[in-house]
Amino acid sequence: MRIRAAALALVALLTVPAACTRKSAPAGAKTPAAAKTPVVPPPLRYEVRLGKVTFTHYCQTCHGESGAGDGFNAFNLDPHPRDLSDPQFQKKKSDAELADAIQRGGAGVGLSALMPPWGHTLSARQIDELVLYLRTLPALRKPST
Amino acid sequence: MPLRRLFAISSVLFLLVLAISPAKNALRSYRSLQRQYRKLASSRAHSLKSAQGYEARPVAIQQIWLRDFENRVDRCTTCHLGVADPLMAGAPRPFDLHPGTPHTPGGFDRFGCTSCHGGQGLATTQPDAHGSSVDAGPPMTPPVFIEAGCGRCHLSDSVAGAPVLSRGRALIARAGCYACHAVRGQDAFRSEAPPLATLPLKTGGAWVKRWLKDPKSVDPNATMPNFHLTDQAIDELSHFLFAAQVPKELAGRIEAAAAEPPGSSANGKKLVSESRCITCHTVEGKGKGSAPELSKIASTASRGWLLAFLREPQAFNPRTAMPRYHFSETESRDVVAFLEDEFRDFDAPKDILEPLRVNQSLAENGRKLFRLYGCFSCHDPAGSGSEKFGPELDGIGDKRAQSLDFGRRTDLVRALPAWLAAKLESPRSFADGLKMPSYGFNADDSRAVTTALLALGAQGVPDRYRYAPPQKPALLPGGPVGSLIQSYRCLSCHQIGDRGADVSTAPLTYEGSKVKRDWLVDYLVLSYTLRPILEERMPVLRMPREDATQLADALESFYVDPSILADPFAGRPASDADPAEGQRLYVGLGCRGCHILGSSGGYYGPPLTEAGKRLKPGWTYAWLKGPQRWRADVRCPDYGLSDTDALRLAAYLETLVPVAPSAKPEKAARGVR
Amino acid sequence: MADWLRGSAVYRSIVRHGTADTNRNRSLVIFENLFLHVHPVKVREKTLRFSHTYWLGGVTLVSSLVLIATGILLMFYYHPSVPQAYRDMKELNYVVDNGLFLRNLHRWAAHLMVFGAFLHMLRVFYHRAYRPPRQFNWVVGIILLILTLFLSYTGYLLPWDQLAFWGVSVGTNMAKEAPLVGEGIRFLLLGGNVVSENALLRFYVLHCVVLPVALLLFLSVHIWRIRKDGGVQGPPSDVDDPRPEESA
Amino acid sequence: MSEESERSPNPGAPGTSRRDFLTQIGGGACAVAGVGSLVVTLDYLKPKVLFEPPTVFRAGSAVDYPEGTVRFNREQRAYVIGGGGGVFALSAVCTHLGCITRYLSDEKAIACPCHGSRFDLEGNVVHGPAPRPLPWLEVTADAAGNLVVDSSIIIPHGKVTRA
Amino acid sequence: MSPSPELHVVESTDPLAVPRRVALVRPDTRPTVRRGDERYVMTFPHLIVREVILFQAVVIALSLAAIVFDAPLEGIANPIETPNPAKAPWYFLGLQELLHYFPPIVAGVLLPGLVVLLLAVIPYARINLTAGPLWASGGKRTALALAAVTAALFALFAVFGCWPIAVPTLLTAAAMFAARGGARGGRLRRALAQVTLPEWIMTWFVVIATLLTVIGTFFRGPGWAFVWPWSGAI
Repeated sequence: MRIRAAALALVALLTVPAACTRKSAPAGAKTPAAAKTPVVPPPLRYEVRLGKVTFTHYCQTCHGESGAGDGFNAFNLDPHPRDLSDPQFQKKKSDAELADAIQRGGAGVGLSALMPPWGHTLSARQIDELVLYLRTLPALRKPST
Repeated sequence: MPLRRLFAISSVLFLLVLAISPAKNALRSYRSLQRQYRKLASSRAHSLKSAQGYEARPVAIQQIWLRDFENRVDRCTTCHLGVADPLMAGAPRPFDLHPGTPHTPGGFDRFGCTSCHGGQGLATTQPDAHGSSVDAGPPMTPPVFIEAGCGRCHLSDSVAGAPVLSRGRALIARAGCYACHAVRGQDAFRSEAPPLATLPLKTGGAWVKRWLKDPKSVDPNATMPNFHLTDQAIDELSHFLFAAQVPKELAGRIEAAAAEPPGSSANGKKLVSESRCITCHTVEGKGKGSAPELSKIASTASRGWLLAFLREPQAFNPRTAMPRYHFSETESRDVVAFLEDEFRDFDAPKDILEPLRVNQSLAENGRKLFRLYGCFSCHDPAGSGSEKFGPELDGIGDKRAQSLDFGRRTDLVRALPAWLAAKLESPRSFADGLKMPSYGFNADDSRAVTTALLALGAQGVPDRYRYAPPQKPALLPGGPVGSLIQSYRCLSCHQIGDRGADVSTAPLTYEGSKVKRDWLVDYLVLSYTLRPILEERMPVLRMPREDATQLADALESFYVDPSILADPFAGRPASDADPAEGQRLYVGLGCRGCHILGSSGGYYGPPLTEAGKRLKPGWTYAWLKGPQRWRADVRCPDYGLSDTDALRLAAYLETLVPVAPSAKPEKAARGVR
Repeated sequence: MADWLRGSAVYRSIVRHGTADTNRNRSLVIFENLFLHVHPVKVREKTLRFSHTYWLGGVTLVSSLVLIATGILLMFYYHPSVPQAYRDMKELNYVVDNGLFLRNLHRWAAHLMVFGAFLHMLRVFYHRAYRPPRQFNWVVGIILLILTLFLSYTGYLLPWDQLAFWGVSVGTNMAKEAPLVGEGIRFLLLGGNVVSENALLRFYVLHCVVLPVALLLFLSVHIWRIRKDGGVQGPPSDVDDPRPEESA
Repeated sequence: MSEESERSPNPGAPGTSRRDFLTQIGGGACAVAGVGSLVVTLDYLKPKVLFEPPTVFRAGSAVDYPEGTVRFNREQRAYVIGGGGGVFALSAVCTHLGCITRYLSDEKAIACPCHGSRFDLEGNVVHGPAPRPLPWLEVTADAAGNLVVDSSIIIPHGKVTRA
Repeated sequence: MSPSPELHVVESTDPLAVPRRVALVRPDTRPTVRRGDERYVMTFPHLIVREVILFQAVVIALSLAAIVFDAPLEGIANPIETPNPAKAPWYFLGLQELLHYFPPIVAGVLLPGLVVLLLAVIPYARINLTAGPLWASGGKRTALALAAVTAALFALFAVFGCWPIAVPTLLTAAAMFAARGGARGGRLRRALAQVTLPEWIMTWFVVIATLLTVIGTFFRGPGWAFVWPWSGAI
């Protein structure tokens, strides 16, 4: 008799959490998915991906991961690195101007010399890819603000 | 039916049926695509003449014939007509311009299409060319694995511009796949796994059983995979391992060390932090290194073993990356005392280090299991003979899906990448009796490894297409200098030529041309932080001064680069090169953005406060003329300086000597955090 | 137009009789034509019935004609050398206009010919058409059957794909088991000990020259004998049919 | 089909025209099928892709061809010659019967081994059975002086390319 | 053949032949006796047009097959990678199936050689020429011999485990016994009763050959193991 009672209790114990999980699982599965969707950035084109690699390697230390000018080396720099994800700034500058600034550096375009010229380090194609990537930065910025 | 009517009907049918094939042929899809392309391109053309040129193009099969590249024929351009035409940038799919890569658009006539993308170049129908139909030729490589194509020709471990492939190759090497699987060019591979001879004196039966159950749960840095052993198999293997004969000499050392009096934990803490163990080891997950996790080391290894190991690691594992620290007897006792006090698994059972009492019959079964699972491949490679334990991996990238054994995995897509990914994720799920262990790769790792595997083609590409970066000769002297380099394991972090690991940013190949000898001696005796942002720092090896001098002399005389001038100023005093102008350049170029000089400057490059004491002017000059020549991915930009300017800067840096050569190490020694 | 054509000297030098509207001209059609000449001018009406022969010999013959025509065309694009042979299959498939159709036609016609020859043999057996005076033609038929099998088998290797290679490997290994001569035959057939480029060339020559010539030779004998032995032979109830006269 | 109609074809019988019509349809269809097969066969025999060496080849840089340099390109059967203040290319195929000529460096002449024709370095016939001079091939040079020869285009004699 | 063969006198049984004729024939020649007014037709167009239609029909059928089904083409031959199963062309699969049961010398050489030889001698064997129904001559001895041969053959094939031959052997023998005395039975049995011994043997052979070929083609998977055709392992 006692054995049977124990078995019943055991069965009850096992079924209760099972029932709970069955109920909660779909709901739980739904919410993170719904929350996630806007965060996932759109897949980048091949050239843009290459640009991103270049950005991460050479620019991120000062301009920061999102281009906001908050790289870990930025606090040393005066003037502060440019916020590249600023839509206003992006609107103002043409692709050629951006490429020129990368190529000749701050000093070359009459700005701070702390932005070095990359024309001897990066190929013209890499710079073009970089510009393409820079153009995607404002879009990436939105969800965080 | 009257004969004549039958004849008429059958003749007409005959005509109709015979006409089907020519009709089908006339309606092949590439023809209409080419007509569409003509229309699209001529509408996009900038001039009437070029539009007419497009209109006049005949409808015909296009092909790229690469006689010297495996006699490849790629007809992809029959439909993908705009791949090399800048006019077609952004056009709809089959007609769009190929994205720019190192080999495109300039290299179509050298590389074709299938060399990177796979698929069947000979085909002129989409399902067959893309390999999407069941019994078509080889399928295209899915875009996520596209770097597999790079790996067919680029044979080096690390391929610039192919990060996934490079990572995959590194993971394969680290996981020790080559120990069991033969791969062309990897015959010399040896796993770093330790020999197991001293195991009975190192640890206890409970620990070994835990480890065999799942190495990664014991140490997240473990390279040993999970063999999914049954409890009985674990038991038998443990008995086999504890039945091993410990070499007398080592056993003596361990026992003697165990008998030594305990040291001072406080001093040990200081020493550990100075020694920068976390350059290689992690402590509770902190640190970038991949050497064993230290936070529970005292519950892994006995005190005697730890002490003996610390004093001469290479005696225990000749392939270990661990350098020999020249701690004094007392100091090493202090270090171990600290480890015993702090780095202990307090949840572990008391008897975790109790040796196992060996049962001979279980041990005998264990010996069979040791062979059965190929444990010898990593732990005792000498005993494995020349035969590799697992099937060879050469050509796996060209395996056709039909020839793969999917076994029970009916859930998988019948394609090679899916098969490989599933093999890596749960190798035993295909059939019973499989032996391959699982490595716990995450999705990214698995993708990288799959990419590297897909790069292993059945045949090597022709020599003309094979590319390995030029081999940098590695000068490894024998004699006393060689044994110093060996015992300090310089190659665990530094590169010499192409040998050694890439942990340090300072390869030793031309170190003699780069730094001044006297500085180097001091640095070797008591190293300090050069680059504040790096976590991997030169450990304080407690090197005796005579060792340091000997090493510095050897570097000074052997490890030089002839293209670095010993004296860039051509015999004149450095001040002639106008260091004041150099200082102005230093400011004008914005060097301070990255380099610390005195009390200000960026936090990125190495500090230049005492550049004059450290660096040889010839090196400074050579570096300024093109940093990327010395380290391809260095972030220091190439300013395109003229010779004069570079010389001026070098002269300026030569003037930077520390005012008061005070002891820096206190500030730098941050060691374990 | 048609009348003018028929009236021209050239047409009349080729077709030496008038339109087939009289029995004389109909006879002339048979007399004057090399290829129709194997037929008698008149045939027994009974032999035209489907159940008489099921047209199985005819089906086999037509398949062989289709095979010869398509085979010659395929030879234009085929190189019997090792990587190229397989690639030529792909070329037929993807580049050559109607190439795949011809290859398919060749393949299915080959199967039909083997199948048709088997059925034809069975039909002849059950109709007891092997009886004298047809016993010789029966033997010729058996030879033709074997030739057909060999033709089909040698052609099997030519695409040089996995199916071909292993089919032939398995087949030649069966031949190896013959006592005394087996090894030798296999060595001769393959031009070596393994299926290699030599084997491909040998199979090619056998398939395209030696066996077709032999087949045509025996086929001529076979068809000529049918005529000489009194036309096609039907089911056993016809056993006692009279021997037809050659001409009415 | 009855026995009588076969023996005495009767032009006035009602079945005749229909039978002729059927015969014509059958015969016509066969004829169309025959002619069509012939056309399709001819189309089949026409190769759709070619595996021939390209007629355009790179001949190095103009600086490699000082006055009097003669280089023979075996695969393209052409000489690339520095002369006349620039570079030009000559076909190496003898205009007589198509043998491949040889350049005799000590005599500064091009000779055909088959029937003894001789040409000077501009391709003109010096003597021998050759009826015409060796044709000149188109040479183009880009800004950097890299030469490209197209052996499928024949240009008039004397049109030297200057880099 | 003996130089002076014995002559038999045979009466023509044809009731239409008036007056009755007597023909002298040798036992190995078939009497061809005119049976009366056979209907003859002109070869052209009757036979020729039929032949053309036959040609067209075969070409139409083949063309349709060629359009609908592509000839198989697998990967390029790879001497290292044996597909599993490695199969010969379909007309050899019966042989390959035999190889599965018998030693190679028997299955690869002896049996096929024997079959070809038997086929070739068919028209020269007396039993084929006389061609009487199997049970024509009473038959106790025939029945005994038949049972003995069947038992022997069945035992032989059963020893080798070759059921695709052993079972049809039994079935054929059963059919043969069923034909015994069938002259008074239904239509089927009457027809069976007319079947001669060579025809029984040929039928037996055809059934076996077909069965072996079908098994080899459709029922053999990796390792020449028996599989169902719909399991997708062929």
